Amino acid sequence: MPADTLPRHFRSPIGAWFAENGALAALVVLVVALSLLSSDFLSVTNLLNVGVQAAVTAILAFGATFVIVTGGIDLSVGSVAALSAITLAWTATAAGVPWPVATLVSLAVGVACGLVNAGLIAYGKLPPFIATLAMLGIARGLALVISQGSPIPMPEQVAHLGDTVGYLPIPVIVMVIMGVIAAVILNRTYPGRAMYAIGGNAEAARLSGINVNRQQLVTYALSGGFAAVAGIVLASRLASAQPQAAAGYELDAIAAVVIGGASLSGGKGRALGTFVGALILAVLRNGLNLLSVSAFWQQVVIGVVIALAVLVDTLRRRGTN
Amino acid sequence: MPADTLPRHFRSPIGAWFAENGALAALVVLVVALSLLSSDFLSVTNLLNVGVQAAVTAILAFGATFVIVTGGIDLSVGSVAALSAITLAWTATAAGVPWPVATLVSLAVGVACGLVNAGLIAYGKLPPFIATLAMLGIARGLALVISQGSPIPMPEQVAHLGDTVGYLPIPVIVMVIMGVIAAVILNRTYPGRAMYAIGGNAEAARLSGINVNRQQLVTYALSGGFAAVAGIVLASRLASAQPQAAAGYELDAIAAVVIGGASLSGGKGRALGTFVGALILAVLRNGLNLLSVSAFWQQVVIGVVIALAVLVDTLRRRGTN
Amino acid sequence: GTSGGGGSSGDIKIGMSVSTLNNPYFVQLRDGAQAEAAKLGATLTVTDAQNDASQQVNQVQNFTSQNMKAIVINPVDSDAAAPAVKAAERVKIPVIAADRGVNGVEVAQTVASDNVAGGRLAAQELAEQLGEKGNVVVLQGTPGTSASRDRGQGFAEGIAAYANVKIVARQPADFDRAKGLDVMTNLIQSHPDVTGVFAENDEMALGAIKALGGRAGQQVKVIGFDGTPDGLKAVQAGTMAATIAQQPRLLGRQAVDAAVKAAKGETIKKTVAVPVKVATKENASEFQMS
Amino acid sequence: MSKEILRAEGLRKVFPGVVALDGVDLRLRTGEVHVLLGENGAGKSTLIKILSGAYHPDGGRVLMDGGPVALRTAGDAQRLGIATIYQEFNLVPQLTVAENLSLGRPPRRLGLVDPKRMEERAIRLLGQVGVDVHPRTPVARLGIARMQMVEIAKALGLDARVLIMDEPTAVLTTSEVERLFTIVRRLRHAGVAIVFITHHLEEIAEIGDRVTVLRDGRSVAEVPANTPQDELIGLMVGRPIDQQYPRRPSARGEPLLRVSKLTRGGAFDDVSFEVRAGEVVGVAGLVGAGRTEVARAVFGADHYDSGEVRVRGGRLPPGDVHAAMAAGLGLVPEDRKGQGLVLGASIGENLGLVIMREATRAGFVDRSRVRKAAAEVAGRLGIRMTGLDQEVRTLSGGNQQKVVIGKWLVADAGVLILDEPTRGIDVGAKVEIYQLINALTESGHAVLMISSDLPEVLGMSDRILVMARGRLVGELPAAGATQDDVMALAVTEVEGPRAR
Ligand SMILES: Nc1ncnc2c1ncn2[C@@H]1O[C@H](COP(=O)(O)OP(=O)(O)OP(=O)(O)O)[C@@H](O)[C@H]1O
Ligand SMILES: Nc1ncnc2c1ncn2[C@@H]1O[C@H](COP(=O)(O)OP(=O)(O)OP(=O)(O)O)[C@@H](O)[C@H]1O
Ligand SMILES: O[C@@H]1[C@H](O)[C@H](O)CO[C@H]1O
Ligand SMILES: [Mg+2]
Ligand SMILES: [Mg+2]
Repeated sequence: MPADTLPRHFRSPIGAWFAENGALAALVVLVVALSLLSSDFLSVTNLLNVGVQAAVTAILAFGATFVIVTGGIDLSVGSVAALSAITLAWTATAAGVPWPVATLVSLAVGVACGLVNAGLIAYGKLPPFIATLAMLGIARGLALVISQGSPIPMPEQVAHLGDTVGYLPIPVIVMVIMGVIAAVILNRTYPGRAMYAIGGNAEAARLSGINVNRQQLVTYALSGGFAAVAGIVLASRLASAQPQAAAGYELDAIAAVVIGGASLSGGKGRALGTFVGALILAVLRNGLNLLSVSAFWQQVVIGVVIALAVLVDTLRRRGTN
Repeated sequence: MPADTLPRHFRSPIGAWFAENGALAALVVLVVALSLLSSDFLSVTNLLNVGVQAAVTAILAFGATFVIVTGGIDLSVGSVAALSAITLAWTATAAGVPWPVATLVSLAVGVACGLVNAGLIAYGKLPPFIATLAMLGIARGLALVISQGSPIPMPEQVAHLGDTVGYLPIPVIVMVIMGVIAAVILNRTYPGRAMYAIGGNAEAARLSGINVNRQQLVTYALSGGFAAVAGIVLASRLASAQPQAAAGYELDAIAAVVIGGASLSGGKGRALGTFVGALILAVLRNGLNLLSVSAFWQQVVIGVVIALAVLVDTLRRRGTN
Repeated sequence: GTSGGGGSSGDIKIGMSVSTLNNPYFVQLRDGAQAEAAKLGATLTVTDAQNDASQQVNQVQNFTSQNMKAIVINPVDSDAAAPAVKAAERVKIPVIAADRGVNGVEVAQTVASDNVAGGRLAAQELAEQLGEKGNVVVLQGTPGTSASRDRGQGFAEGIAAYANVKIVARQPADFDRAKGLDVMTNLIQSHPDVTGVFAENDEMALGAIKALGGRAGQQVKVIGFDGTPDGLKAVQAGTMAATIAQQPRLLGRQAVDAAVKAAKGETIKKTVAVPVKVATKENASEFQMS
Repeated sequence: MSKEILRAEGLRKVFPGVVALDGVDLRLRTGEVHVLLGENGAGKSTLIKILSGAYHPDGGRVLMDGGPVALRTAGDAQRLGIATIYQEFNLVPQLTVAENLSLGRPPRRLGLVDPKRMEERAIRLLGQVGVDVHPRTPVARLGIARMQMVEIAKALGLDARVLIMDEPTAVLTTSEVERLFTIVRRLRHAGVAIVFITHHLEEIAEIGDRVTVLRDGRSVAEVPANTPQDELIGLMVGRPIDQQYPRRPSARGEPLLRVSKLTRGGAFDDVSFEVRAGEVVGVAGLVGAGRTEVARAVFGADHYDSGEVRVRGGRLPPGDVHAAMAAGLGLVPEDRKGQGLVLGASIGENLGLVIMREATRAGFVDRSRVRKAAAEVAGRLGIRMTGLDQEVRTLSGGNQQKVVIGKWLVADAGVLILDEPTRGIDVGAKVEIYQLINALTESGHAVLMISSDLPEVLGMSDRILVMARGRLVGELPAAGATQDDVMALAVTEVEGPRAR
């Protein structure tokens, strides 16, 4: 096949990578702008801070990527994160369970929440929005019930997850590991490939022998499990599990996925894009703090920059096509 | 044409109505259950209270219905409601503009926010989730900036919108009027029909000569306008425009639309269904208060009932088909 | 409905709408209220307005449908609570305002700690601990809430008296511990010379202390607000320099006590000021009892 | 001679990686049926999308009545009197037939949409095309053939001067094609200029006046419609095709698929048949006879009430696609866009979908194995593409169909159910697919072929089953059977589960 009939982006792998990760351009612009505006921004410490601050959103967003790739949505991730963390802290503290067991229980709770979501969606035929909105309330309520509304200290051994190893903050390490896991699942495993097929055309996927219901169970369970990890990381950073932790984070997580190039109608999305999306949000918040933007204006600026970031991407894409 | 080739639901209009408004069954069950559980529930006063309590969500949700029918989403409605109310109160109070003008300005602000959303979506090709998430921050931020973070008293004449006429609370009247307007727009106007076409198959709509971009402008402008009305009603009930008003209401509004039978993938949805959806949410909150369910458990119960309500609907539908 | 009046409080139904239970401070307020109701033998129904003024109006409306004999309202917003209170008083149900006042209507009693005064106290205490000079960062609560507004205002007024204490940054962390941690981490980058922090509640203060690590209580003095159990623990540990303790349990007790009296038709004082007190390492243990 | 109404000059259209049109001319006269002929991917649909305002050309121009026109939107074209029936359906499934027929131009009274007049218009248009559907039926409930008739009715409703039809007959059965041709003749008589795309060569002489042949994005000839088929084929594919239906019967073996008394209320009743190794069994019938329903039920895509399906003697659990696939069944569905393809995914991914599970070890998909299998099949089918990574969405219709069939070649299904397998496929490619069917049966596979293309059923089957109203009404040996024999059975008046 003659080379000149090839779409341009097939030619160079780096070009392809950039073309498919348009959010990256926005991130680069943002980083350059902030480096110029604030002398404090471009230090190793600050960049590591940004990494730490991105970690929880990014981990939630990796989980949300699975769901969004299938064309679903998971509004419950913030609440599930809080419930998982509270479960860990409570079983380890009040129930006196050894911390490794408590951690497993906590992860199991996250996965269980995901399975309930998926059950309602796959077998109850509830729209994902409704099933996970219900879970948003249920998980948050349970977190409050278990904790009686008060923070519970995290077991010390787990709270080390909030520390640093040498210079590297552990939340950043966990984020990278979860990102790699997400990327491998999406790209290389059967459930991952099935997610794309289901999101692209669920009926065609079913007629190709994919058990759509079962794969949805896997998808939402993963989302719940990732939320649990995010919740544990968050609580470790604070050394305390808060019933109200991560409230509203679902919108940030979904935004990160969409900024990263996924489509809410399914079939598209990548772990790397999501990572970039989460970084954009974290860089933005960090930058506004460094620049001492007033509280009232911050929300305006964040809104404008999110819109611009994605606009840069869509315009660039239109330009090359 | 022989009658027996007609799909079953064409035969009886009442059956058709019930079949298409499945949420109604859930609402009826809920009302019966609450009447049995609480002697305070089924009084005229309480039912009017429920009406008042549903009003703001319902009006927001009517606006959201337009957007969801086109397959879009509007996360900004809560913030836009707050911004519009603050604008009204501020122009009437601080800027000394006569209240009717202030009201028009406030509605214009709502519509303008919608137009910006639509502009970003139609011309900037932003996903609606991102465009309206950006607007969520921008409108909220502007409300804070204008009000300097403090509530502003509503002009007295407008605040009467929070009163009652005889026994009838005005918010209920406004809700009904907005509902009728929404139903007429959706069923009987060109933009309304175009919304269904766009949501069902945007490409087909375009190829049938529908100016999709222009209709998106109309759609989001309506959503913004309805949000402004909701914001004014809300502020009137409180006699004060609050910069933080209606925060998080977007999820309630969307939930009402989806409970009412719309699909987030577009092409489906009715004003009546949305109304029922908003009532379900209001009845639920009211009932839990009357039953003195503990605050922490309330979120759990609300979640469970929302899931059940929609489950009743989908199972019923599966049973008849 | 229930029979009214009577000497016993056994059949007195009281409704209480709390602004939010997503904060330990209000959980304590509720606990105090419940303890007092149990002691007096009244039935107390608590609802959570989730920081939404209109949901609070709904809840007060619902209390009137339930024929509550008295209502305790812990306003989400002092201005926005007025219509709800009016509606209750129209049907002759006495309303007690707890923790925050209600503007524009007269309530049967206001049991409150003064947030503006608390802000001023925080300024004084911080200035003193800093030796009347230093660079201060303010962690603001959710923008637009009255608690944030009033405390910020009081603190600004108070700190103005100290020419050498400078506010170098004001950033919102939404009353949230995790946000307090992140925002403080960022502010340390741009203001490495910070020596004092005023956080508009203990949750954010605890986040800031995490961010400061070993510097908290040493080079940097952090002052919180509320006197939550975790906050007081930090004060005792020396990582938090002080917290403006509000004695929420006492507030809750007092409010229910007044509500029961009002329901019985007894006359009660228009205002009861529950003092806000500076809790420092020296006196912190006293507050944990309340 | 009638006058020229529309002219395209030197049209050029480039997609990323593909030059779809590279200098195309078209001259259209009033009162003519102008056939566009070309292989899959030759650029026919692209050309008409430019004429309908859906695409903007990268070069060249369009003239109407001698003057250049700007076709920026579909609305522009409609206002100029150009109506288009696209190859892919452009109906809104959630809306009713009546709504779809008035899409974008609902009748209004006092500014409000007038549902009564809308319904009247629908009844009138549906009457014109002679299809019995209730105007208030949601389009999603229609079978594909009825959808096509609704599309035709919708275009007629525009009262256009130029009517463009992109493969309207691909999904129609003989009787509907007849009805369509009657309408076309009437319009031609009324002076409407018609552009007609088809891969059924016999239709050209029957309905056409002139033919423009496209090859690789260029217009290579303009010839009268009565040009002999061989010559047309030569112009189109650049080589002759000896035999259009090259069926080579193979040795019959064991029954591989055995369906007994399959019944689902309202859809089909008491359907029993078997397909043996080496056999091609054709299934004919009118549209709506229930063939698709039976095929889907056999494959486990839908449930059934009673009866059983056995593959190589083993009974299949109902409603279990995976079990059916594991037993060696494959289904090429009739609706490639809705059921056959993940349009947003690449060719490679679509082809690999059905073997993904097999190629999975410990949860990991062996992607190079999947890719190799996909590449092999793509090559065998001669799919016209830039590479395996091209999005299926951007393939021409016929090439998309090849991908759907290709999936099951990759899976090496022992019993292949083909529902309208050559819909929209050009003559050359059709023959390739027929050769493929031959190869399959020669290697002991069995094929069940549902087709509304009677010459195809007659030419490629060994036996023909005929369905009417959800019942199997007869069986014919293919040898010696004629179209009339099949039609006679297909219109049998039986008491079936589906009324017409
Ligand atoms: N949107 C698009 N993006 C990229 N390539 C496209 C797009 N649309 C069409 N093409 C390519 O343009 C060429 C012409 O396609 P077109 O659909 O016009 O063919 P056609 O003659 O209608 O074929 P068929 O008979 O199969 O319908 C094909 O190679 C096709 O893959
Ligand atoms: N006469 C009818 N009665 C009820 N439903 C019908 C009828 N005709 C078509 N349908 C519906 O249309 C869909 C399929 O339509 P289609 O015209 O393809 O029929 P079919 O059953 O697939 O027949 P065939 O494949 O033989 O053409 C089915 O889902 C069926 O519900
Ligand atoms: O008064 C309260 C508390 O101080 C709390 O910490 C945050 O919300 C405020 O409204
Ligand atoms: Mg084509
Ligand atoms: Mg069929």
